[in-house]
Amino acid sequence: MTLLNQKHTTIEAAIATIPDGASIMVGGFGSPGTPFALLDELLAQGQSHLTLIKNDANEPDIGIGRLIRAGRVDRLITSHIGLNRIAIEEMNQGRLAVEMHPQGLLAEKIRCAGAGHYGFLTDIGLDTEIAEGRREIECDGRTWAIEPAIRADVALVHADLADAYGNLVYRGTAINFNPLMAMAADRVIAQAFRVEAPGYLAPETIHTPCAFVSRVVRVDETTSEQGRRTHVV
Amino acid sequence: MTLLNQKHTTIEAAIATIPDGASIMVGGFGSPGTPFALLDELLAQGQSHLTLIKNDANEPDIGIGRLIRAGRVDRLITSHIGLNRIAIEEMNQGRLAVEMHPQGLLAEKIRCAGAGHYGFLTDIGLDTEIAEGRREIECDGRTWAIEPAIRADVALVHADLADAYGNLVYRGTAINFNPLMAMAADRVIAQAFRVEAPGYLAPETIHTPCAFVSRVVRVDETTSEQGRRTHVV
Amino acid sequence: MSSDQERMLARAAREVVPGQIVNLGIGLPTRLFHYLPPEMEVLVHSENGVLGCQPLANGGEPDLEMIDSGGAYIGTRPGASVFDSALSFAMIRRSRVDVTFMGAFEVDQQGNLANWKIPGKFSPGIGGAMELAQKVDTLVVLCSHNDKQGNPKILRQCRLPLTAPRCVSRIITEKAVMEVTDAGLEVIDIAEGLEVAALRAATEAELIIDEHRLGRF
Amino acid sequence: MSSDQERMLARAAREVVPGQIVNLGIGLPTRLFHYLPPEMEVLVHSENGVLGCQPLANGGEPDLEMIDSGGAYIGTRPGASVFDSALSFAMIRRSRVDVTFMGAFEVDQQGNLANWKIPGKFSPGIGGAMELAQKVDTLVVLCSHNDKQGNPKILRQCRLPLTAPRCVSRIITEKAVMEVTDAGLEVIDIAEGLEVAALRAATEAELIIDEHRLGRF
Repeated sequence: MTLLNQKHTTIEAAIATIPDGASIMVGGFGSPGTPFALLDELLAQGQSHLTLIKNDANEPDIGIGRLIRAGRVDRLITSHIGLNRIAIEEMNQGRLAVEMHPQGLLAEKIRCAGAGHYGFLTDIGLDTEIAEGRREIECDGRTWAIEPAIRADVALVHADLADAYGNLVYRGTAINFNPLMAMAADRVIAQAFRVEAPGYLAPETIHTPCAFVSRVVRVDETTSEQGRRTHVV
Repeated sequence: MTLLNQKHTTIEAAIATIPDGASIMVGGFGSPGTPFALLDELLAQGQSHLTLIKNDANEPDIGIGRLIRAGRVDRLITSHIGLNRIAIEEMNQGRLAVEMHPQGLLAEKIRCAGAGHYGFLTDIGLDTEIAEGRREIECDGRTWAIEPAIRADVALVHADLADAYGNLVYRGTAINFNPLMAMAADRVIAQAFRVEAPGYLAPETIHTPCAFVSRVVRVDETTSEQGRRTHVV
Repeated sequence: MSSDQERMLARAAREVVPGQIVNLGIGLPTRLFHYLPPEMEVLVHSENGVLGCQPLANGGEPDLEMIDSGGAYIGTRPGASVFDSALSFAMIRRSRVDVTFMGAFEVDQQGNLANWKIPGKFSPGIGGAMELAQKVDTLVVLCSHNDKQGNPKILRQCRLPLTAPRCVSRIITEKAVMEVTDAGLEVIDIAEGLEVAALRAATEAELIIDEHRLGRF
Repeated sequence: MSSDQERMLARAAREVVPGQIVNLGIGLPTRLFHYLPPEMEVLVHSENGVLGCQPLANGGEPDLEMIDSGGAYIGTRPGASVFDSALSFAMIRRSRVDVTFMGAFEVDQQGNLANWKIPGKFSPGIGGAMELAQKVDTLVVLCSHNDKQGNPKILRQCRLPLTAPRCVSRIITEKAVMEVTDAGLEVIDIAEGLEVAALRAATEAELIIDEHRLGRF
C-alpha cells in the first residue's frame, strides 16, 4: 500500500498510474458521487480498452458517458443504463459488452470483494431470468445461488471532504457505491472538494478510513460537474 | 417492524419482550459498547436458557459475566473469553456450551445475516483446526469454506446518541459489533445516553439507520457500568 | 397528471400507516410523495441510499448531492439518514422497508410481477426492483389497467420475464383496487361510476367480486 | 520490563517505516507503541475498530469508550478513525495493514505460527489472530527465544495447533533477529555478546548464519 504521507497528489499524477485495459470501479448513482473530474482526466489521458464497473452509465455527455462515446470502454458491469441512450445503442450494436446485475447484488458483490471473500450465497433472483448461468448449491435444505465477488484494479471515488492521509467523508446521496468500491479495488483514487490536514476529521465521522485509499486529489467545487450539472441518474 | 413513532420506551418494557430460550446478540468488545443497563435488566427479569452471541464474555462480575454466573446462559457464540475465568470454568465443566470463531469471521457472519444472505465463501482458516467441520467447495479452481450467517432473535446494542425513531450514533471503540448486530437480529433493543427528537442527528453521522431498530431506551451515563468501570476486555 | 392518476395516488396514500417506512418506485409511485401529509410520521426510503426523503420545497435551491433513485432532487425530513448502497439493500433484503409501491408492465392473479424487461425492445437493466419486489413484505402495484393499445395488463399469467414471483400484495389501477389472495384476485374497490362488467371486460385475470362489499374510489 | 525486552522492542521499532499502518498484538507487541517516536507518521490499527491509536498521556483521564484490543485505554493521533468490526477485519483481509507484530508459543522454520491454543491447558479462543496472521503481508513475531522451562520456541516444525501456516516474515527474540526465507531461517542480527554456538544450542530450528554479515543488537 501507499505510505500515508505520500497520498496527496495531483490529478494528473494519480490518473497516470492507470494502464490501458484496466478494470475500474466508478462511484456514483446518477450524478451524485460520480467522480467527474477524475473521469475527465482519464478521458484526456487516453487510456483505452477499459472495463468499467458503475451502478449506471451516467448520461451520454457526462461522466462515463463521455468515455463510452469516445469508444474507450470495452465492457461495462452495471445495474441500470436507462438514462444513457448511447450506451444502450452501443450495447445493442455489440460494441459495448454489458453485464447487468440487480442493484443490491452489484453493491454486495463489490462489498464482498472489499471484505476479502470469494463470494456469498443468496436467494435473490431464484426462479427468474437472473438465475440463468448462476451456480446454485443446497444448504440446510434450501437452494442458494453463489454470487462471486467483483474486484477491480482501480476505483475512482468522489468524497466531500478528505484529509491528506486519504480519510474520506461523503455527503448526501453521493455516498452510494463509493465506500464499497474503495474497499474492493487494489488502487483507490479519491477526489474531494477539500483535502485537510490529518486531524481535521473527527474519527467517528469518517466513512472510508485512509487504509483503503491510495491517492487523494483536490478538485474544484465550482468547475467540476458536481458543481454545475442539473442532470441526474 | 415496529412503527417509527412507537419505539421510544422504558427499559423494563423493552426487555420484557424477550422470552426464555431466546438467542441474543450483545454488542461490545470488552466493556466499550456493551449494553450494561439492558443486560442488568435482563438479569433482573429472570429470562433463562439463553443463547448469547458476543465477541467476548466480558469479565466475571459485569455484563454477560453476571448472566453466565447466574446460570442463565446455555450457550455462548464468541471469539475470545480469556478475561472471564468463570466462563472458562463453566465451559470446561460442560455447563456452558461455547462455540468459538475467529473474530473477523464472527463479525462477518453476523453482518452476512444482516445483509440477508445465507452465508459467504472464505479462505480464512483453511488448513487449520478451524477448518474442521466446515463444508468446503471448489470455485475458480480454489477451495473455499462456506461460513453460514449467524442471526438472532434479539440484539442488545449500546449507542452514544439516539433519536426517538431509533437512529443510532456510536462513539469511539464502542462501535465494534453494535451496528452489525443491529442488522442481524429480528428485534433490536438499543440503549443510549441521550434520546433526542428526530432531526437532532445529521443524516451523514448516523451509523445505524432507524429502520433496523425496534426499541430505544435512555440509560443514565453516570449510573450504568459504561460510566464507572475501569475493567476492560 | 391526469385526474385518473390523481385518484389512484389519493387511494394509494390510504395504504400507508403513520410510522411506516415506504419505498416509492420510479414513475407514478414517486408522485405519491406529494399525497402523504407533511405532518404524517412516515420515512420514505430511496434505494440510492436515503431514508426520509421529502419533496423539495417549491422554488427551493436543490442540493446537487441529494437525489432519489428516480433522479429527482429531494430534501429530507427530521429523522432522515443517508448510507451506502450495501446498507440500503440490506434494509430491503431484511424486510425493514414496510411497503413498496411500483409500476408494472404486467401483473397476474398469482401475484407475479413483470416490470423490468421487454425482450428485444426494452432492457436497460433491473436496477433495484428485483430485491424490493422479492423482499418487501407489502408490494403495491400502481399502474394503468390497460396498456396504450388497450390490452389488459392484469393477466392470468405474466408473459414477460418476471421481476419476482408471487410478490404482489395489492394492485391499484384507475379502474380498481385488487388484493392478491390464495383464491385469486379479489376486487376491493372499483372506480366511481364503473360497471363490474366493464371492469371484467378490461381485465384478463379472473376477478373475485362481492358486489355488496365493493368500495368506490 | 526487562532490559532484554527493551532491547527487543527497540529493535522491532526499526522494522516500521514512516507512513505505514501497523497492528500490535496483545502482550509485548503492544508495548512497541512507546518505541515509535510521536512525530513518526504511523497509524496503529487495533482490530476492535480503531486506526491511529496512541498511548494515553501519563496521568491523562481515560475515555471509557476508547480501548485497544488488548484492553488498554488509548488516545488517538491526527488522522485517526473508528469503525465497526466488519470493516476492521475487511482492512485486515484486504492486506491494508502493512505490518503486524505478534507473540508466539511456537514458530518454525517454514514460517508456521502457533500462538492461540495449548490443547487441554489454554483455549480462550483465537480472537483476531488468525486473520491477522493469514492476511497481513509482513508478520513479525516478537517472543522469548525459549519458554520458562528453557525449551526452544523456534522449532523445525510447530507441534501446537497453527494460527496460520507459512505466515511469518521475521522473528525477533532476545537472542536473534531471524528472517523466514525459502531456504530456511536466516539469522540477520544476533544479541550483543552472544556466541553463534550458544544461539544454535538454544534453538531447535536449523539456522542459516553468515558470520560476516551478522548484525548485533
